[in-house]
Amino acid sequence: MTGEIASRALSVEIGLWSVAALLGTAILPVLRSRSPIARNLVYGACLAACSVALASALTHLLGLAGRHAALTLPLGIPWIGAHFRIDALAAFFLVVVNLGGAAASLYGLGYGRHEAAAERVLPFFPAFLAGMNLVVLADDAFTFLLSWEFMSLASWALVLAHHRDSDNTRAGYIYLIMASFGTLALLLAFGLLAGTEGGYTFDAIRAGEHPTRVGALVLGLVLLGAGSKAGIVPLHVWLPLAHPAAPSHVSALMSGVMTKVAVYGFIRVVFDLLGEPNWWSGLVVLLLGGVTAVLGVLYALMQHDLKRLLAYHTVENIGIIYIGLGLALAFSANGMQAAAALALAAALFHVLNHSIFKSLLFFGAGAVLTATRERDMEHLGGLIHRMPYTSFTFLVGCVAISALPPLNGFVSEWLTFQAILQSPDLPQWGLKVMVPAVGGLLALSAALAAACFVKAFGVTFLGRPRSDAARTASEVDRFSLAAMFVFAALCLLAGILPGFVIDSLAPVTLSLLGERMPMQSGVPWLSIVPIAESRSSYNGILVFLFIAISASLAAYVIHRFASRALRRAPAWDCGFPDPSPVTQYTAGSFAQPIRRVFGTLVFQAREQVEMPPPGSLQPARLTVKVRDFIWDGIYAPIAGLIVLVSERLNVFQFLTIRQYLSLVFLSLVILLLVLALWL
Amino acid sequence: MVFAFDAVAAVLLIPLGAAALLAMLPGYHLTARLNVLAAFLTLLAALSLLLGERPEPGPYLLIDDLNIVFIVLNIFVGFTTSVFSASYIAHELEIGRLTPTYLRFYHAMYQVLMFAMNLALVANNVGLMWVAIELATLTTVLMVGIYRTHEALEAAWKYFILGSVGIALALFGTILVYMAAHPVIGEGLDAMVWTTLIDHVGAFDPALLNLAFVFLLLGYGTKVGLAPLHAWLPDAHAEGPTPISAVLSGLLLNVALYAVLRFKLLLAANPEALASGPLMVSMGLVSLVFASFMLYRRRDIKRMFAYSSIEHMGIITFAFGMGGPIANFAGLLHMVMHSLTKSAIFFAVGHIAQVKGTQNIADIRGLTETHPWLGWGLVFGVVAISGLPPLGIFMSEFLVVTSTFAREPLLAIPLVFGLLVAFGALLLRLNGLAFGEPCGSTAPAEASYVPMFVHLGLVLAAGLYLPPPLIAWFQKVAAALG
Amino acid sequence: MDGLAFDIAHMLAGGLVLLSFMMLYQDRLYALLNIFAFHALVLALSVAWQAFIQDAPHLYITATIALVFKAFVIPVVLHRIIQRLGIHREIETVIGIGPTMLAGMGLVALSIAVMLQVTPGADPVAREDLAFALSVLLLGLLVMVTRRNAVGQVVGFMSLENGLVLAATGARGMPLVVEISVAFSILIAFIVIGIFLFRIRERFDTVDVHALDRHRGERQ
Amino acid sequence: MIADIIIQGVEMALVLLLAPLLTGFTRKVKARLLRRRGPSLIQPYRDLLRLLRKEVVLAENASWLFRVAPYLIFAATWVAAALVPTFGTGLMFSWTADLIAIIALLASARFFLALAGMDVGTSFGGIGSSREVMIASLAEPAMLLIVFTLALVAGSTQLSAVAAYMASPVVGLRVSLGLALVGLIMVALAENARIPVDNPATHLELTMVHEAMVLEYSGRHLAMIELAASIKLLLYVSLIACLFTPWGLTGPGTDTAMIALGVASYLGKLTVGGFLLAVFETAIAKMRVFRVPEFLGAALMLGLLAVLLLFVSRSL
Repeated sequence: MTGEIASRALSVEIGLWSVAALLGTAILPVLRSRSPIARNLVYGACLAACSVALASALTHLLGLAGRHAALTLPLGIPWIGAHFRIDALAAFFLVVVNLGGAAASLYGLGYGRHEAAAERVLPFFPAFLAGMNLVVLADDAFTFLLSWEFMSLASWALVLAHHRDSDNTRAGYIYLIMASFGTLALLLAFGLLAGTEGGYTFDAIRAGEHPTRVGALVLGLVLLGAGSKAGIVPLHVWLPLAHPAAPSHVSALMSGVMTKVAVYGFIRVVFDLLGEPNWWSGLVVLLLGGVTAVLGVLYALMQHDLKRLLAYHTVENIGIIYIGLGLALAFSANGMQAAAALALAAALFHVLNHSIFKSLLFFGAGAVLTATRERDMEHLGGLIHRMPYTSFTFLVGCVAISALPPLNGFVSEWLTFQAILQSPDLPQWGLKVMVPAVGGLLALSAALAAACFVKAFGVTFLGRPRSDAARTASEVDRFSLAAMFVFAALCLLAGILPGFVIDSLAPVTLSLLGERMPMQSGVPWLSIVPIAESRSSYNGILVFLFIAISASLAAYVIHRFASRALRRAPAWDCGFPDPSPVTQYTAGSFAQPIRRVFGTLVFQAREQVEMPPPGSLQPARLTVKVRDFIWDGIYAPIAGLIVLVSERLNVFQFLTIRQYLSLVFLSLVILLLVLALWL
Repeated sequence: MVFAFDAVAAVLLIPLGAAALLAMLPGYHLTARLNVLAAFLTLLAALSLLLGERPEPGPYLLIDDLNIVFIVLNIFVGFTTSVFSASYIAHELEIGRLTPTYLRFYHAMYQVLMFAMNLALVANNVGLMWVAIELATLTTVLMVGIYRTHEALEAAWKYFILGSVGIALALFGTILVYMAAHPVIGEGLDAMVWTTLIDHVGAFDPALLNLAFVFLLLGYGTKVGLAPLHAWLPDAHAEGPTPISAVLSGLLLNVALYAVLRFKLLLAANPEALASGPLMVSMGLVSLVFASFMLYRRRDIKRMFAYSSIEHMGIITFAFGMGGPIANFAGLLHMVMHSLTKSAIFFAVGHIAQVKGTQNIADIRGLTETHPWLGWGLVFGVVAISGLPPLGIFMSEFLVVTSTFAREPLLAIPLVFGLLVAFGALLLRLNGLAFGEPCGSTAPAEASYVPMFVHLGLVLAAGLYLPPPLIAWFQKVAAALG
Repeated sequence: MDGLAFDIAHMLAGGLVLLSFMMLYQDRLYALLNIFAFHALVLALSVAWQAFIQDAPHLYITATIALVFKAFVIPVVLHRIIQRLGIHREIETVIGIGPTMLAGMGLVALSIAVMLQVTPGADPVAREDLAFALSVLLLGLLVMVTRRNAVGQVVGFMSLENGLVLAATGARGMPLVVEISVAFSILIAFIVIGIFLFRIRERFDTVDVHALDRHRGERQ
Repeated sequence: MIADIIIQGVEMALVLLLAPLLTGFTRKVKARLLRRRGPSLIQPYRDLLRLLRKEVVLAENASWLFRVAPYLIFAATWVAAALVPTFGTGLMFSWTADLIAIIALLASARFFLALAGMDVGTSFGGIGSSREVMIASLAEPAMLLIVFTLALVAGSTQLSAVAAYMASPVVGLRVSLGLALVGLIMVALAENARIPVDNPATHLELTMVHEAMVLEYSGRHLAMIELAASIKLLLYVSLIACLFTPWGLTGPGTDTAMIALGVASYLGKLTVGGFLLAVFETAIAKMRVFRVPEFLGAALMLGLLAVLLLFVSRSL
């Protein structure tokens, strides 16, 4: 028993030690940050620390299932101290965080060479990692929020790494404003949970009773707080600005990992601290998730900036995750713990998957950026010839994120669908009807995502180069490739062997819902069975094998018995091949049909063609106007209001002394009146 | 015992003597060093006061848990500021904004100011406290006007008029307190001795106490800079020498607030008297929201941070108005942190303005490129002042907001709103100041970074770890404040 | 004796209030100064009377201070300044006399209403005096608020201080600390005001506060 | 065990062999309806063989993706088709992938086809791919909603289970099933690039979708894609058949008579399906590309309506 206790506290200590190591690394390069030694040292140290933390978190998740390790340091709020704790949930998210962190560090070893402003990246990168680790480790409100905001702060500094570009400073501004808006919302939520006595430890909060009104309020506040970090529509505006602005490995972390930390915050509060959910909370989260998923992918389709497109896809995937969470809430509110466990497992699985393939895709985008200095897809193309490895891994990422079998993205969405199909057993009519509708939204978003990534990959890597930069690009360094290939392999593994992931998620669902998905490792042929064999099952590895075998079989037979002759020739193109690459389909033209179908509804997309009169030589031009109704509808008015008020109040700077005196006089008279009348 | 009493005397006499000396001595180097030395000696005395046992409260002087916090803070910041002011004033002499005569005057006044503030803090007699605070005010008036530019004179004049009205109101309040006291305690000096008052306040006439508190709140509130009594504050900060801005924001406001707190204690001890909380809460909220909107249109960097001082004084007043152990603790912590951070910011701003030769925000850009230390110091300071972790103000704001929302949700909404609006403004300006394409002179600054980074380091440490004695002490005070 | 003493103190205090009203009524600087001198005189009388009935001799000092400084020195100096600046012809009230008087009435009513809550337990003299002192103070503030001209504001400020002195002396056996501080503050006030008026004339050649506002920072 | 494997193998072979025949049959009927003699039934086989024997003419800047895609497409489609019950529900590997997974398999086939269309970098390929994904982005959700309907009725997404349930008498007639059927047919038309959505017989026409994508293909690659296309058609027909006319499906077990019966009924269904398709295609005209979204939107609405009505009818 004692040994066990030791081992339990040990995992927390390892986590904290790695955090300390990261912080130490952050201080290191402040002085000599331009030298390559500093760079290799920083990224190497990050890689090591993250790997250690990853290992310990994994052992904790697999080995000490369900049990938790706790540790208290005399920091933070004096009479409370800083509490740290690892339970199954925290362990899982530690795995996610440190997996991404390790890969990003590995990538950074190579990518950092091309970094112009190293002194603005190296100090903050480890700090950022440390912050994310701390959020997951924290076990009291103060430590949690402190790490939460510290994470935002470090990433803000990273967003401002290339601060000379005014877009980036704007992005950083909006980002930090939204971040602290979210933090303040969470602050209020914890204030409610902690109560007047100030019981800020999570244990105290768990123990406390939270009436429905408080529950509703807290849910709303957490949706604002964690949602603004995760990028739920309409709080997503900062995300597509900030994520692309940062250096690519940081973008990968922000998109792939930090948003997951936000999801962790949501789960921690709503599932763990808040206690019994009620069904409408599930409905709210479900609807938000559905809307977020579809709007996110539609925004993404309108983008031609590769990194921004990826950032918008993060919004979409966050929506998918929240759909799963909403389902879990709805089910567990009605005591259907098994179904809830399924939904939650699906959401968590998608968390893992998205962190993997989104990081992978950002790595790829970063590689393209280093090779061509281009983010605009309209200036890319044909890179598959120049950068074969990058394009291969990027393709894997595209297939995975488009939820296509046999890769991992499909499995989690498939599980979500299975959870959705449990809806008829729900008693409430609102849920009965709404859940399948949201399922439709989910399907829509998946299909649109596939479309979007056909565009992304097709325009960037296929076809003919649209600029000299793309024509002369060359493959990136080994470290970057290593990071990308590792994640590509993980995409495949998690896709064909999902049973193991699901089983390792079991402790989490057990600790949060008291229920778990059926044991998968017993199922023959390694296939997964969410509820029962008769209902549904899926076997990634067999699908993969079947496709591989039949494809190679067909290829072999044909090459063996039929012809294998091959001749290179100019493209046919219906007999009118045009040498200039501008005749290719561009990203804009590729998205045009979908823009016509959806954009006119959602974005009031307007196209106008200026056709020159016959005989004149200037080109005809097509201009497309897309309005972001969320920005115009919510944020612009608020900003305008603040400006207006501040201008109105500004006269108080320019009064005469006599008028100031009259202010004093008036306040005196008012207070005297208060005394005279009300007392 | 004796030693400790000597310490009290030293805290008062060292600055006084130094002032006399400095008024006579010529020469920059000597006087500047002497100034620092005097401040340092005072600091030593204060520390001995802190560590050594406390003297019995006499009819005039008192050392107790409440004011020891203020005294140590006051003298510490006074010391660091004197270090900063040495290098700052050197530059002012070079560019000839200050003539040697005025320099002498400046240093003397600096010590007089320290003396006045210390006196106000250790006074056990409401009359004496009043005198001291007024002395401090008048001193700062003279120092604000020291540059003798139109703007400086105008600011000083405004400060003077508003300040003297504040003086009058505060005096009236003090008289009222005496009148409330003397039926109970009897005529004479005892009726103004703080410790006696607090013992017998239960029997005082509540109506008189209420009236007195209204006048004292307005009178001393003028010094605290609560809206709408704040008008003198921004211009005084903007037009005076930067060390004085640092002292004003960091210390004088605290001293005035300390006076208000003393009288809040009186009221709290009397069962029939009105609860002083609501008044302070409302004034605090008004100041907070008002100042945070005023931040947006500022063009002068020092004036902007002056408004941020108003905002934070609003938060502190709000916290003390809320009362309760958590909120009071937060209030004290916030006050200390704000003093350290804001003075650090002014140190940075002073050097920045000197390097760039302007206080106009629009003409300063890309500081982190051209002057990394100053630039990142400013970023650090602004991050701290806007209550972001892992710095001290985050902890106090955390405590204020959470405890308020748990008790009075409706009050927390404007509070949070104000915080967010203010943060928006500060960050907007910071973006322009510290980042983007650099502009203006890139000449290296001969600045003394030590005071700034010492302050910021303390703030950072406090955000993560507060030593137990400090906490015990804060909690005692918080409990006393009720 | 007591009754009489009470009545006289009462009368003098009332006289002060009346004079404050008269100050409100004036719109010429000279007239304002004269009234103020008279105001200070009456104040000196009442302080002296208090000294007599409380047989507190040290109050006589205060009375003398009031008499010498406020009734004579300051008015004379201000006369000088006005002459030097040649602003004696200016009409310088902000709002009309009528509204000002109404406001004054309201203030007096207010101060009495506030004071009535004080339990009669506190001795009546102090209580009534306090009511008057408060109204004098408020009226002085009103004068400051309604005067455009720096001199006018100074006068208003000092009548406000008269109210303070009245209150202070009304309080039985208030220690010397207070008188000294009152005198002290008046002194400082006067000196610094003098300095500033001097500088202001030297720089702007007027004491109209509007002149200062043109040099306000941030006005672009 | 062995028998199961044999049956599965037979199934896969059957699908592979029957697919061109179905295409040929449909063409034949269409030609007949147009008063032409039309090509013979086995013409598709001849085409495939000839294509297989021809050499591949590859565009200069075609990448490896372009060459791999046809095999992947073929494989994915074939696997998907092999998992749909044709003559019997007792498929050994039917649990490998349920209905959702089958749709996803087809989706990945389409994904690669669209990518291949963009690989060479010609304008036609781009047109084809962009229109294809636009159509798919509406067809897939519609399909999934239909799947929801069936799954909620049968309480399973496992095709054999659904088919068995539909065969059982408890189902009866349901409005939502009818709607689902109509929706499914519309989706099937779109997915297989049939009139009115697309015209499999056209070239050099700006309204074409599928043919535009495969324009650059030749030889064995083209053969693979053509074969995949006809397998897909067969897949959809047999899907509709086994879901909505599950009569005569052989249950689990290896009774040869039953199997023979199952095969016979399956062939019958195919014939009817092909005939109806031909009639339908000749009866109506192709629509403009930007009418297609409305067409598929209708299918989507049908699917949603089917799901919602399901709850109503359940509650009754």
